Amino acid sequence: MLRVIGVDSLDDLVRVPDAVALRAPVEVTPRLSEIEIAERFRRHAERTTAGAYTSFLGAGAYRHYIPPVVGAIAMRGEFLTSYTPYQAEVSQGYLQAIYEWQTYIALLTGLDIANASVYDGATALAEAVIMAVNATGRKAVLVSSAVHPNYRAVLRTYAEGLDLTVDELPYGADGRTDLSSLDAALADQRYAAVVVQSPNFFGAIDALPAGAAQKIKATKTVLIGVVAEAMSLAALATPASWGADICAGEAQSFGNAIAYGGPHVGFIAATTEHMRRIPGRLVGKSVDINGKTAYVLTLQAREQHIRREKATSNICTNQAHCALCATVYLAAMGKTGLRDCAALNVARTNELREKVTKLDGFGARFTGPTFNEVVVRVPGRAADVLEALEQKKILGGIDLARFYPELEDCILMTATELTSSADVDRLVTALSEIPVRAAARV
Amino acid sequence: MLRVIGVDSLDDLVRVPDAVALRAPVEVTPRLSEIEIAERFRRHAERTTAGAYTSFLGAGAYRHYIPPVVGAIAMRGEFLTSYTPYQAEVSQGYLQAIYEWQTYIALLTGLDIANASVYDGATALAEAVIMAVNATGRKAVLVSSAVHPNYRAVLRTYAEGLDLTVDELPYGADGRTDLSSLDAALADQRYAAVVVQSPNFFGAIDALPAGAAQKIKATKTVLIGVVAEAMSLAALATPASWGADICAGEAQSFGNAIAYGGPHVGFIAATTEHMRRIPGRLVGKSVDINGKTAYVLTLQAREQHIRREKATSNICTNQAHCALCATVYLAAMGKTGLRDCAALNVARTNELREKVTKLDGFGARFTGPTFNEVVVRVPGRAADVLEALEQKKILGGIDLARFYPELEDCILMTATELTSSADVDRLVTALSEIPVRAAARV
Amino acid sequence: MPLPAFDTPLIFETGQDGRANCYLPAGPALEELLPQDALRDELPLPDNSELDVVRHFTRLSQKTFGIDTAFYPLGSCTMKYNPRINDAMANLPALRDVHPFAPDHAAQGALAIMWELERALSSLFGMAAFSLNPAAGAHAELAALLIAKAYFKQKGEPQRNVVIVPDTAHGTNPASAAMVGFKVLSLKSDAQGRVDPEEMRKVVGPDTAVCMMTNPNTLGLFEPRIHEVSDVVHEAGGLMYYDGANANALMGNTRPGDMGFDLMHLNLHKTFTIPHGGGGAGAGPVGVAEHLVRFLPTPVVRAFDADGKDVNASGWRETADLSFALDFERPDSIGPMRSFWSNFAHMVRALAYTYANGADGLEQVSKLAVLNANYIRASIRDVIDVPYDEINRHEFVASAQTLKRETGVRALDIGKALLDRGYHAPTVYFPLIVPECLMIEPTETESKETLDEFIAALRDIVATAKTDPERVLETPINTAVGRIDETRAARQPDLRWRPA
Amino acid sequence: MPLPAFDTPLIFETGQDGRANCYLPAGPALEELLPQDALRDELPLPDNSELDVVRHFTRLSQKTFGIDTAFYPLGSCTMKYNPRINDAMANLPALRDVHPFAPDHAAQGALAIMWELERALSSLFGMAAFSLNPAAGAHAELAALLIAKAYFKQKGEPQRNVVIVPDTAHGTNPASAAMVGFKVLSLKSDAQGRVDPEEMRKVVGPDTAVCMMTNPNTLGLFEPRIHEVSDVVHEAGGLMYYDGANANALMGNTRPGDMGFDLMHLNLHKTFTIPHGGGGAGAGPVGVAEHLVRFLPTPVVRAFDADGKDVNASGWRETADLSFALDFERPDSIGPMRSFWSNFAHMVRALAYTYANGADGLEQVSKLAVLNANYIRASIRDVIDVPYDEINRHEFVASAQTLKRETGVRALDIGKALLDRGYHAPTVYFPLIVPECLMIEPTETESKETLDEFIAALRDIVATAKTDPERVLETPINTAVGRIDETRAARQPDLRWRPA
Ligand SMILES: Cc1ncc(COP(=O)(O)O)c(C=O)c1O
Ligand SMILES: Cc1ncc(COP(=O)(O)O)c(C=O)c1O
Repeated sequence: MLRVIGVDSLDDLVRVPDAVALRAPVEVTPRLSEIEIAERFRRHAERTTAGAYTSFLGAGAYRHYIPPVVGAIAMRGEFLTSYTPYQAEVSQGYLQAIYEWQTYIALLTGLDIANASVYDGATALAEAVIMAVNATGRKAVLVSSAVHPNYRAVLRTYAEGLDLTVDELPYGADGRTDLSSLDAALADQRYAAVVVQSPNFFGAIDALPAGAAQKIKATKTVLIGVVAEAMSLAALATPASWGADICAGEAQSFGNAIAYGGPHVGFIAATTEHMRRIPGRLVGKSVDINGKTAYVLTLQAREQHIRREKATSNICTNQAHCALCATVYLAAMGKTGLRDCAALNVARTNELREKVTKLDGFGARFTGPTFNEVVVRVPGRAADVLEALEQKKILGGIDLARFYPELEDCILMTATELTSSADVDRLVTALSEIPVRAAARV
Repeated sequence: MLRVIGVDSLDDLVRVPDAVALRAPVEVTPRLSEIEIAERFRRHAERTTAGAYTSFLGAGAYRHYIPPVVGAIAMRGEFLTSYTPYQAEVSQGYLQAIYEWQTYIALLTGLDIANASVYDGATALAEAVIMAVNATGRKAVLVSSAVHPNYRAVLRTYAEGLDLTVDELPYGADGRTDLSSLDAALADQRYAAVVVQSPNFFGAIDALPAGAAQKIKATKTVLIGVVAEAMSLAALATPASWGADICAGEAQSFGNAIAYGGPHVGFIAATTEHMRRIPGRLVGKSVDINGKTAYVLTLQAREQHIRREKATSNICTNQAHCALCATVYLAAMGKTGLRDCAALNVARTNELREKVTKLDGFGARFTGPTFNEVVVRVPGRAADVLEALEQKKILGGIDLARFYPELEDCILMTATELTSSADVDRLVTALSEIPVRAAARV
Repeated sequence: MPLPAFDTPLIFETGQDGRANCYLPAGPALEELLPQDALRDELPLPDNSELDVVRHFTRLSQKTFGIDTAFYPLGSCTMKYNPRINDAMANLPALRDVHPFAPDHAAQGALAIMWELERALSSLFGMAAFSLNPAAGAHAELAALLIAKAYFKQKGEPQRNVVIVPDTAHGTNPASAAMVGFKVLSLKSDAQGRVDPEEMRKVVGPDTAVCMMTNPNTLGLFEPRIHEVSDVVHEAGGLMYYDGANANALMGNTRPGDMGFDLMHLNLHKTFTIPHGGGGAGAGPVGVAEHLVRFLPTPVVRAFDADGKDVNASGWRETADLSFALDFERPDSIGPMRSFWSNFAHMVRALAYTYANGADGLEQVSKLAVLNANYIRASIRDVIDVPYDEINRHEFVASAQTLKRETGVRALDIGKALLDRGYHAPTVYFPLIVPECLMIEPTETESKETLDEFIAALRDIVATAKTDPERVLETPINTAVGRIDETRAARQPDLRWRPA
Repeated sequence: MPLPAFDTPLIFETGQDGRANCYLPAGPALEELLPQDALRDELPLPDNSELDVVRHFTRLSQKTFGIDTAFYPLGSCTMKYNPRINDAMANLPALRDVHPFAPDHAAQGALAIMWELERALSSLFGMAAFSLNPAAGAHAELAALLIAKAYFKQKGEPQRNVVIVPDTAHGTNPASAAMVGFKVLSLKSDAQGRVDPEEMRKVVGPDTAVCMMTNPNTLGLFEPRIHEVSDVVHEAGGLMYYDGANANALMGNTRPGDMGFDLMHLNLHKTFTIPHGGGGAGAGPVGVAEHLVRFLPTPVVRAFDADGKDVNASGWRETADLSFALDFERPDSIGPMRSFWSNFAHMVRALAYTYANGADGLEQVSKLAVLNANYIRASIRDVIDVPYDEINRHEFVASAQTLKRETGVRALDIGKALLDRGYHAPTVYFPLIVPECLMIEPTETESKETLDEFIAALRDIVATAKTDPERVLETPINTAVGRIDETRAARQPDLRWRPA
């Protein structure tokens, strides 16, 4: 091969000027065989508690049952090792799967269209806000403080780049967004969008009342609904039904592993009006030269490779394979499986709430129905209670002081269809055994 | 559908005479959802020690590294859910894979041809003996007592059906077959076959010396070589090279899980002379009507579906998918990987032998080189030593008293490329800590 | 994307030195470890990069038809859907990696699985006990006939050496009989495709060892007088053997035990959704009535409750509080049939399937399998011969006899034309008594839409045969290769690649 | 076997009530659990049996081209083999199931993996530190530009708002700049396809924020004067950003840090063998020089030795005796870029790949990638334009300009003709500065045989174009569909199925 190229050695091919030669030797890992690699990761894996502890963690990353059929299909090499389907003639399979994903998201959210995915729920929100900014020309956004704190933090990161102002709406005693200041906030039409999440970070169903949505629309403000727990879409009134123009969400719950936070899969659904402002890939249905149904990437004039600095977003690689896993999951579960699953989530969470709040000193922090999460008020600091639970191999939930200093006696607990009654009972027993002193330290 | 058929109800379709109605209600397991099924098997899995204990078990079922690529390919649905490739036009892929398997086995054993698989090593031996019986018309067989005891037991089961006599050759101090009585045994030409295994059950390399093979051939007796550890074929002189006419073996070591004993995969290789006596499927290469290379099941006149009671065997369903796993494994490992693997097996076993036999009271029961197994003489009863090791989470090997009463102070220990020096050291430490009393009880 | 039709060179024709994959840590060379004369000279195998291996087999898979690809109505083979949960359970590391020589107390979970399955099968099919030992249906037939032989020997009737099989029987039945030295007597079916008890009475006698039957028989027809046949055989001193390949037709409806069978096998891979894997591995539990239990192959799984009480005779029950042992000490046993205890990974799959269905579910499985088969029969009987045009069970046979006479298109050709339209062919030319036979078994896992499309395809092929037979005869053309020269394959056998 | 060309109806067009699969235990109905007005009216989704789901997606997969199918020389995308060990490690339950909100001490193994990878990347690319936070290359560009913005703001130079990109730059570079409110200045490449330091000097100034480049550039050419360019930008007070999409060309050979870059991203999914999955998920670690570390996104993984000493600045080391924590308290940080910490499963894959290679292996990877690309260039330059016909790196661009003029066959058509022969097409029409451009990147995992076959195919297509251009223009015909009406797709957007 070197002869054909006309050089004498491999090194001749990669010679670089002295000025840019390696300044220090590269020090990475040792070179290992597969057996040794497997052994190393086995040791890494031993240093986590996953599987060994009972977990009530949720808050944007949910433990749901994934039927083995999802992996069996999604890990097929053709899907796994393809890339963005630029060459549609040899990518009809993946393109159709994405078209199906777009349809599932549209049907689940009740909105007209959906894109081929964005990175995750938080960036979906940020991109949705950019859509609203582009639609309205306004440079501020009003966000419920019951939107996932991580999503709000990411929005602030993006806002820094875009010079956006991010204001917040407080939450109320029912754990829902407190809308009492909404009228005033909308008055001067400075907000590009109002953002609420349902179920919100506290698990509360926070669909906007019809009146509020009307007011928002009346001021030509975009209403963005956030969904961090996509499973809820199988049960709850759709974001479209309560007025959302755009729905920004996270679909990890549909057949994707938690995997310490990623890859997960964000989605953006919207009314047709926003079609040309949507970020990322869109698959459309068309025909080939023989009139046969064919799928193809479309409306590419929105995208960076065509429009460069004028694109709706810089996104290129998205989360296609996670969306594929979700599509296979949705197909396998079907409407019956999804509704049953959603119902089980509510039922198990109700059971958790009932049993835990019966304990002395424990209570539900907020009134009102929730989906699969509940904020539990504990005697003393949440952090202490959680620590005591860990001694008993239970990850009891999330210390809300981390995000809401005023809720330092509150734990966000999650139950899904994988939470058994036995799990709940273990939690209850463990909580009842926590020495009162430790729990009531403050 | 019922209307088209012309009946009123499903029950009408399956009505049976009262005389054969269910006599008692069917009582099987309860009906469970997938989540519950997974939970049940998780609990079953907790009741084994696999993964938790260090194991030196072998004796016909070997723990070898299986590169993940094997499963990724072999579990593809097209392979997994196809059946015997009767319709060759839509089975070219699987047929080619079997042709490749036949070639791998031929190349590894040094023989001319190989079949598409039989159930396992033991039945391979039984079928090979049937071949020899059919070839010679003789109704007795002479088997080394160092052939795997389970294989000999299965041969006796089959022999009962075929009215065959099974005689045995003893083993010698070097752990190899003692051939001193061979001449006498061959004298009256009553044996259809002589059967030896290499490496034999004691791990010893038991290739027949050239002189013995010549004598066997001189009496028109078939020489059957058994291989229970296919990995050895990558290293040792081939059965063909030491004179075997037929090689009957077990290929679990090539990319198949141990799985509590099955499915594994037997093979039969032979000289061309025995081609029409070989049991089971054979794939041949041919051409299609356009002259294009094509593969097809062939020489079916040997088989039960054509020849019925005159078939060479009753086998129908074989172990195709295990053979496929083996083929993918062999392709991925290549000659380099296989030779390296075989070398590591020998090296780790040598290390084991050296370290263990240095311990006071321990020794190698047999002289002579072994592949990946060694018979260790222990102070006292093997059973007691093994029990003491189990307390320390070590499965130390096989108590030979189970098969050879005279070897009740002997353990058959196995080391493979997955046995680390640390594993060996744990074993040595554990052995050295066994209270002398317990170990020396007898 | 390389179409399935693209050629794929043999793995031996690709690869190159220096393409070894790095799976193993470095170690010493063989030559340093073993004497030279113990070693082989060379190992003439290719080194291929993992990428090339993946591509090679991915392409081969795409040239392979499975249930996952499309409808697979291969009669007698029960090509139903294989739920993926089965594989996931079989691959749990703590089940997948148990060693057969692990002491019983280190393998309790594996034994529990075997025991639960065995108990469930015994109840479902009305047997006293099953052995999970045999590796496939034919292997189980052999085991059963060895049991019969041992039984008669012990009974002092070693002269019983005739196996009676109906002329519809599968080839493994006579072949298995031959392997235990039994003679085969083939019994002609009556005009209704059934075994007539009166005919049976004529052939049984003091040499009768075993009568091997299946019900529904291989024509898919229920044998309504099976109990009379059993009585005849039993009266003559013989044993009744049930070939369980058709068990998908009658679960929860009637049981071999209730029909008078003494011995039976199951093709677990058929009825219990174990992937057929291109022709195996299968699994063939052998079941026996009470008087034959002691002859079962070794080992047998035995269960004990917390008090150490033997609970083997109990029905299925929860196993968390039971303990288990492998029993090898069975003096009357015919001995082991194979290297180890069972095709265990498949026992996991079969038990997972049992869990997924329960008694009601399994009953429903059989009903729907029967429904689907009858629906196809009723939908094609006006265009193709259906020699036994009555309510069938889970499968039925059509015949291309008239069509062949009229058009020259044979059963084989219809099969090939179906391949061309994306379906697998039915089983052709079996059972042997129906000329130009097409044996169609849809299974219960197919939807009505799939059946309707298949029916339309079949009708269209028949219609084409009548108007333009050549177009059928030249199929398949949409497949990786066209019809293959089988004579050449058999006359000039090329069974392996050889280095140049 | 249904050919890839067979139609596959939408999943919404199949299915039927009563086909639900049984994954979940029974439970109460939603209506009993939540107030009616909180619930949706209906859920208009199909219920399909698992068999029908499997068949549907199996067919779709067979109509999808991946690296596993065949050669995929898609320039700039580094479509190399994805070792299966990577996936196996990522799927270890105790890694796959760790919750991002698990307390640090419950996630030490996961943190160790992230830390080891981050240290390895920093050394390999000469950066002080990486953040594994961003989800893809473009996301990392955004993070880096936010870092630059924060840096200049803190430095009191908020007026710096111009990003300079060469005209060969990838579209994400300017698009990312726009997302932080920066203006884009496109710099013309010189006749050798390089960035000329003198030209750079002319455009830098007090408004220069960042210069975004890649080396080798998107023409596959090494920028030999990159250090001079860096000096110019630095002197003007700007920062140098390295687009790591081409990192496969230079591992162990030179480092962005050594070339003077202050910021960079990696497309981990390209260089580090993470399956591209049909367009993601990817992973885009963002690396920075020392003076920018404090701006990195949150959280950052920190490591401590047994004595509690901070060992973050150390090179890669064994982690068994280290402990780890996620650090969110970083006042200068630009904040988080995404919901959680990283695309962690991909970090497992990337670390597995690093283990599999080590420093020497990675150096060899890049050398072989360069060798393969040059081999193709040298083997086709006599039949097709190679605008920059000199030693290239891991990829190069050819051009169909002459061919188009002579025959009417464009780059696009060559791509389609390659599809027809079982190859993926190269990247076409990027970079923008080369007309009728074909950007070819073979990667190091392809064998010489594969390259030779591809070269022969390409040469044959060019030859056909010259003799019979129509035959090229009418390709592809061997694919599931022919060329697609893209105008119709864009003019009458149909982005979803709708219930009838
Ligand atoms: C009726 C019948 N009996 C016996 C067998 C033999 O079973 P196996 O292939 O599992 O050995 C088969 C199937 O192939 C069959 O269809
Ligand atoms: C040169 C170059 N820069 C940036 C990107 C963007 O990376 P990503 O697709 O991971 O967002 C790509 C790839 O797609 C690229 O080729």
